[in-house]
Amino acid sequence: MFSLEMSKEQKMIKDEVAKLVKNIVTDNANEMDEKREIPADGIQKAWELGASVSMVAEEFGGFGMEDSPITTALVLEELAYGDLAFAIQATLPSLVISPLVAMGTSEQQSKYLPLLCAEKYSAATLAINEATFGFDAVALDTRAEKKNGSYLITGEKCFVPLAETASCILVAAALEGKNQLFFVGKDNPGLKIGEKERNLGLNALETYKISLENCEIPAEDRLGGEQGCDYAKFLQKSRIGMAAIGTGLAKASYEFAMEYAKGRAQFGEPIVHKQSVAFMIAQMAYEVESMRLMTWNAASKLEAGKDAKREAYLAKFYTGEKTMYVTDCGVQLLGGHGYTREYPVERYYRNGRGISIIEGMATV
Amino acid sequence: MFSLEMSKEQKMIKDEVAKLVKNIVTDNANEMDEKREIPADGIQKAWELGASVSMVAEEFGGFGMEDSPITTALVLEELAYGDLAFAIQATLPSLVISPLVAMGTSEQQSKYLPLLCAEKYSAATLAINEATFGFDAVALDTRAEKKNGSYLITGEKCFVPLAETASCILVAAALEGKNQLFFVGKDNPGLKIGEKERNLGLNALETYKISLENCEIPAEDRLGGEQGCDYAKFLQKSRIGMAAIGTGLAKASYEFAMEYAKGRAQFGEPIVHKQSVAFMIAQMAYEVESMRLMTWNAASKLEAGKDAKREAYLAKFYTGEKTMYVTDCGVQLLGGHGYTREYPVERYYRNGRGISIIEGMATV
Amino acid sequence: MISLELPEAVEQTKQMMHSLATDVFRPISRKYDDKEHVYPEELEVFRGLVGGGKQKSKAMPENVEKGKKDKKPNYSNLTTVITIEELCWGDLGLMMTIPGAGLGNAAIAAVGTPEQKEKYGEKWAAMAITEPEAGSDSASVQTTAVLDGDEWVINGEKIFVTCADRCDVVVVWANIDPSVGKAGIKSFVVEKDTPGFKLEYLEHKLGIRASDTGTFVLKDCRVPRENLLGTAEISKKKSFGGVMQTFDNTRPTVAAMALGVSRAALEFTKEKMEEKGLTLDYEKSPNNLSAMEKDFYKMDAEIDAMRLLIWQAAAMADAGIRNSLQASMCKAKAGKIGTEITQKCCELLGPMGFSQEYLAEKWMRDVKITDIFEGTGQIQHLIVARQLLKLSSKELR
Amino acid sequence: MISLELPEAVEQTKQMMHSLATDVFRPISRKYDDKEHVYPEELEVFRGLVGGGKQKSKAMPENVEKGKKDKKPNYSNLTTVITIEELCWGDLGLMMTIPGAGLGNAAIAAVGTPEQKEKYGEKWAAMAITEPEAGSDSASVQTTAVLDGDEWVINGEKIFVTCADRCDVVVVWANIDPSVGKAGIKSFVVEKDTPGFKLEYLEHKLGIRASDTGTFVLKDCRVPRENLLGTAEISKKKSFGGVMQTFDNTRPTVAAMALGVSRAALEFTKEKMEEKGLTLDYEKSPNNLSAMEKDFYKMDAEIDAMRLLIWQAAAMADAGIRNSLQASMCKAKAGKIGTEITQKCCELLGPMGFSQEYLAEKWMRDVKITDIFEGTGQIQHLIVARQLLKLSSKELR
Repeated sequence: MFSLEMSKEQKMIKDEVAKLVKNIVTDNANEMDEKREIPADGIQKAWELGASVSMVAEEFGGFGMEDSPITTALVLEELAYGDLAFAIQATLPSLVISPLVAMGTSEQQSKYLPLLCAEKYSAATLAINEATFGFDAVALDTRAEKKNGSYLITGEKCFVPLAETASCILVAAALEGKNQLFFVGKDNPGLKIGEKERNLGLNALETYKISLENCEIPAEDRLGGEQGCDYAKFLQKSRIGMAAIGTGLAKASYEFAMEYAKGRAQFGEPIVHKQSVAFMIAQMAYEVESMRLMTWNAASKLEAGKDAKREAYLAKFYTGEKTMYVTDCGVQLLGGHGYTREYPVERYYRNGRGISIIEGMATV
Repeated sequence: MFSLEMSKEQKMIKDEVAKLVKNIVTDNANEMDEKREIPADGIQKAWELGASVSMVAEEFGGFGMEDSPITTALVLEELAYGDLAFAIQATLPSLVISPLVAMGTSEQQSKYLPLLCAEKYSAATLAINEATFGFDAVALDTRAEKKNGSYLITGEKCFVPLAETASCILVAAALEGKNQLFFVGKDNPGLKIGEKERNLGLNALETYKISLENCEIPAEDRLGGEQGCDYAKFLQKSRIGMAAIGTGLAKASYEFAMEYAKGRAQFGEPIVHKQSVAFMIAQMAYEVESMRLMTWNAASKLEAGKDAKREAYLAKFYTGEKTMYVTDCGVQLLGGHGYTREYPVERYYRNGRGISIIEGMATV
Repeated sequence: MISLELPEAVEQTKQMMHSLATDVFRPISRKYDDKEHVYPEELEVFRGLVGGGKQKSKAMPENVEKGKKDKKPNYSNLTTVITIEELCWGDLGLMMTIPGAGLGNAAIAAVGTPEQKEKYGEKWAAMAITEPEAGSDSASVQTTAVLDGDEWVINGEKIFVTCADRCDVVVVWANIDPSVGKAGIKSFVVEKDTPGFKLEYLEHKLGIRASDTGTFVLKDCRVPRENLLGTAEISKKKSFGGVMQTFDNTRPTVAAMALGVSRAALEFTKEKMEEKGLTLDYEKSPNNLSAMEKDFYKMDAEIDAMRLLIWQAAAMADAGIRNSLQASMCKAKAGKIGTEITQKCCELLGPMGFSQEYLAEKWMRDVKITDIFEGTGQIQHLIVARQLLKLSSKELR
Repeated sequence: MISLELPEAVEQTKQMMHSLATDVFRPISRKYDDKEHVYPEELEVFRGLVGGGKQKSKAMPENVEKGKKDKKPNYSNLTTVITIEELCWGDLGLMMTIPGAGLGNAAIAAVGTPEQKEKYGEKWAAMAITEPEAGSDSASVQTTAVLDGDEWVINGEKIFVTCADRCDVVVVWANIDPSVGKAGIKSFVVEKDTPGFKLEYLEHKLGIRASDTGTFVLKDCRVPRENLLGTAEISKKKSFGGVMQTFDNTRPTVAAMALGVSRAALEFTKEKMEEKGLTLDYEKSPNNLSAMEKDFYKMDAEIDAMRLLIWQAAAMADAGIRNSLQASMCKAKAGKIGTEITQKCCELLGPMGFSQEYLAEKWMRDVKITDIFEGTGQIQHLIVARQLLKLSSKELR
């Protein structure tokens, strides 16, 4: 079937998220960014909508709904349209929940899901990025090796959101040349939570460096147990997630800048009467459309039970470049005002660079 | 010294070439392209200006002038401004003369220069391009090996201008991992002149495939003799040459399209009153300026006796991309008319792709 | 529910068109690039088969007008753009000269009376809009038609008429009342042998040389009263809008042309890359790729983006939703990016991208027309912006 | 004779400036990005040393006006843009807040009377042009100055004033006769403690946080009659043009800022590439490079192109040739491309390009201002096009 129209259910979910964003995110995003903090009650409200847990079985505390990558993409876009940091933090547990549901052993699911799917938001996080030049999510420097029935992990990770408060960290490491995911408990003596990072953007999102040195993990904490997990599949989903939040962010910049431009005059004429301004807006518009369609296209593949390797890769690649392009235009359209932190396009510009650089901050 | 102003002599030479171009090239370029032929008398007139031979010593038939890469760049730009095929064919002998003067043994100079620097234009050509995917002028597939005091060359070359009529062919081949140049006589039984090529652009320039199979070359026909030649230096000069002709071509497209646009109205208004048209013209203008300055910058290094490896490389790379960009804009500005062969922008578009693709068609 | 999986039937059409493109178009692609102005007889097999009068009308389903949805999903526009992508993957110039599938046929099918459809449905009908001083400005038609007894007397000059030499009839745009401006523009079916109707000359073009493009001069050319397409009544609101509506539906097809041609170039480049041992596995960070691979992925992504924008415009038309914005969006993007892709492919192919031994250079010439005809990229951006900003054509010129 | 070799003296200045940038700016670059609105005391060493009143005047040599050449080559503009490139390689925000080197100082040096130069030459002078509703439209100054006895009474609001908090005096643009339009625009030296002159607030900015930017409100602010810079006479032809002339000379310096910052980003990226074993030898075909290398060469070439356009504009000013076209060309290109380079470098650096542990992210924030202030990239393209096409600002708006 080919259709670009949302189902009633999708529309309802999207609208609900949009309402939340409008009520508690949009107008507070600047303050969150300046104060480098997201109020817990906002996160809790988003959590209660169930974005991270809807597809988890009811026995584990989820809603038992069908897993729909497209619906999740709609939710992520909407959240990121409000604020990228908020979107990431609100859905952060899904970075653990989603692979756990898809690829965890039943023991792992029974052990972790009830904790993660509680009524109260409880941070769980993913450690995948590494602060090395040429970092590649498929060529990890962090290594795991099997020794005496457990795994020893060694490596440095950066950009681990909420590492300090998260109840557990899913760590990506290469095991015999194959990338795998491991649950690392916060009390593991081989794990060291490093300094809190300061970044170009996403200021409201606390991120940390962590280091693992011969960090010993019991065999049962390798995601998927003995046979491990399908890391490539995990990447597909997280790449689509990144594409979805990139779309939301770009849309926010596009819409704000367009509305601003409409009301702005210069040389005695509305600036939108100038082709250079109008064409920029047209281009931003169809790039946002393109980004969303690329995201949907990849998510649709997954939803149809097909492989989405190509589509997910291209969606992240494309949205990564275009988010930067669109958010740059957003600042440009506001001119000097766009350069100040009084207007959100400034924040969008900083956050805009993140989509291509960072891996695994959202998943469908 | 830093100056962007031509000396009186440079100005005079440039003006003289411009006059020739205006008189015999500009208005005939379309016909030459359609008929796939450049009239010999036009080439002869250009030859008599001495672009290829001015720096050759008088004893060998040259003008004995100082070798000035910048002056040569000025001449090449001006010729290519008229027509790219004409520019290449008119200065083709310099692809042999220039390395011969710079790096040939005195025997080689005595043997070849008088023939090449005669009063009548006599084609000599260079075989450097290869019709393989991933062709690279520094990683040649054509090989030379030393055997019994001579060299055996084997390989296929494409885009060899005037191979059929040229008195001699300078062939680039890798000898023990080092690129070298060899004089190959037209009567060499190991040389086979292949079919005449048909290309995207440069239709007026006859080009050929040639193949060499264990083509035996006497030791004395290796450029520079036993110790060979500095192929990297040769590339520097030819890359600057390519950049210079790219500049001329782009300038032709820019100027024609701008003049056309000035006289064109649509929706009851001159199209140049539209920002989209005007901005395109502005961008074409500063890219042509940039290309010329990059060319001069590299040529200036050579003229000061310095190494120009970086500058020559970047000049060709840059002009290659921007020539395509500018000539594409040229067609776009003329719209449907630009798509017909009635206007020169059509030819510029086809020729425009050549600068980045082809190596060694001009030299300073 | 959102799903981008193609329905089985559409998928089958796609494959069939791809086979046609491979088996019929590709083998003669170079031949008719060389033989400009020679009619490709091999295309006779297509007469009445693809895009003929009746089928072409699917591209403009009536429910677009009605504004209400049928229960059963309608994929006719989607099928059309997919058909065009595949055929243009074969050859754009040849696709444009499929006998009986001219733009004029589409116009007759869209607004002709039953009698007109009956009479001209099987004829090859070209469309003559553009005039020497107008370019993309289709509203400034200077050609006039004056009713004299039972005949319209048409005077004017028309340039850039596709299939000018090969067609049987030409749908000519002319103004029946210049005093009311563009509201007076109507279209007329003019048969080729009508006195006063002369094919002045054929263009020599950069690309799509298999398709003949010509200039017509109409000098006191008389056509029967009933040859006016649609109604002679002048309505300021509808008339010109109705004429322009045709373009809302043709813009995605032009975008699909750009898509088909540029995809051909990219696939050829990919073949060559793979022959050289570069495997494209959609895995490594773009920072860790070779330059060729990264360039490839960039273009591959753009190809997908173009296609999805086109499909979106088509799906909206199929669903009876007005798609003028999306139609211009996809053409704005595809015309420009499609052209850039073919240029980049030639660059990556090196000397193979400059030689006529391969088709890459031809694709670079062919595709350029898609950023020009049926409204240049600049015009498309204007249309998009006007709609987004709710500005009139006077406010945003 | 054409030669692009830098004269020895210029080369020495360049090296000295590079050392200053390395030794003084870089070590405190992050510090004052964090401490927005805190004055970088470390810069006191520069007071009177670089770009001060007298030196800055070199940027606008009098021979530009005279239109005839000196015998001895003059490299003052060239030296200025090179100085700025090097210092901005160090830190753009810090460069902009070198004490005593404000835009106002340049204005006083350019058009001040000897008495004014004497009185204000040693003071740190900011420049207040932009108004809330004007943006790049410097001609639409709403602030008024009315002569009342021996004092000008100024009323208005000025935004985006650089060094607003730190400066001693501000050169304020105001109109003395709005009925004649922009010909009435004059500039006035306003001392910081003048009653009715209030620094309303300081901006929080994306980048260049070391430089303070503020809004001033002038409410019945009275300044002595002699504080008007230049002549109070209104000449339709000259006055505003004279004011705008200042921009012909500042545009290449803004372009040089973009160049310095983006070069810093590119050099840092190069270091990291080389640490990873990627050698840049300017040899292989761009088709045979890694994606990083190709991206690098592209940027490297663009950096050269930017620099050469800037040098061209400067050299023309040095030679007494009007360079308004070239000044806008180099800014149009440098503002846009410089910004794109820093963005691309962050992308290539991966997580290192997102972290504040390194300066790359800061450069991406800093450089963006160069495509905005002193006329956005869009304005620059307009200026270039108007000159090329010989169109008035009414014809090409």
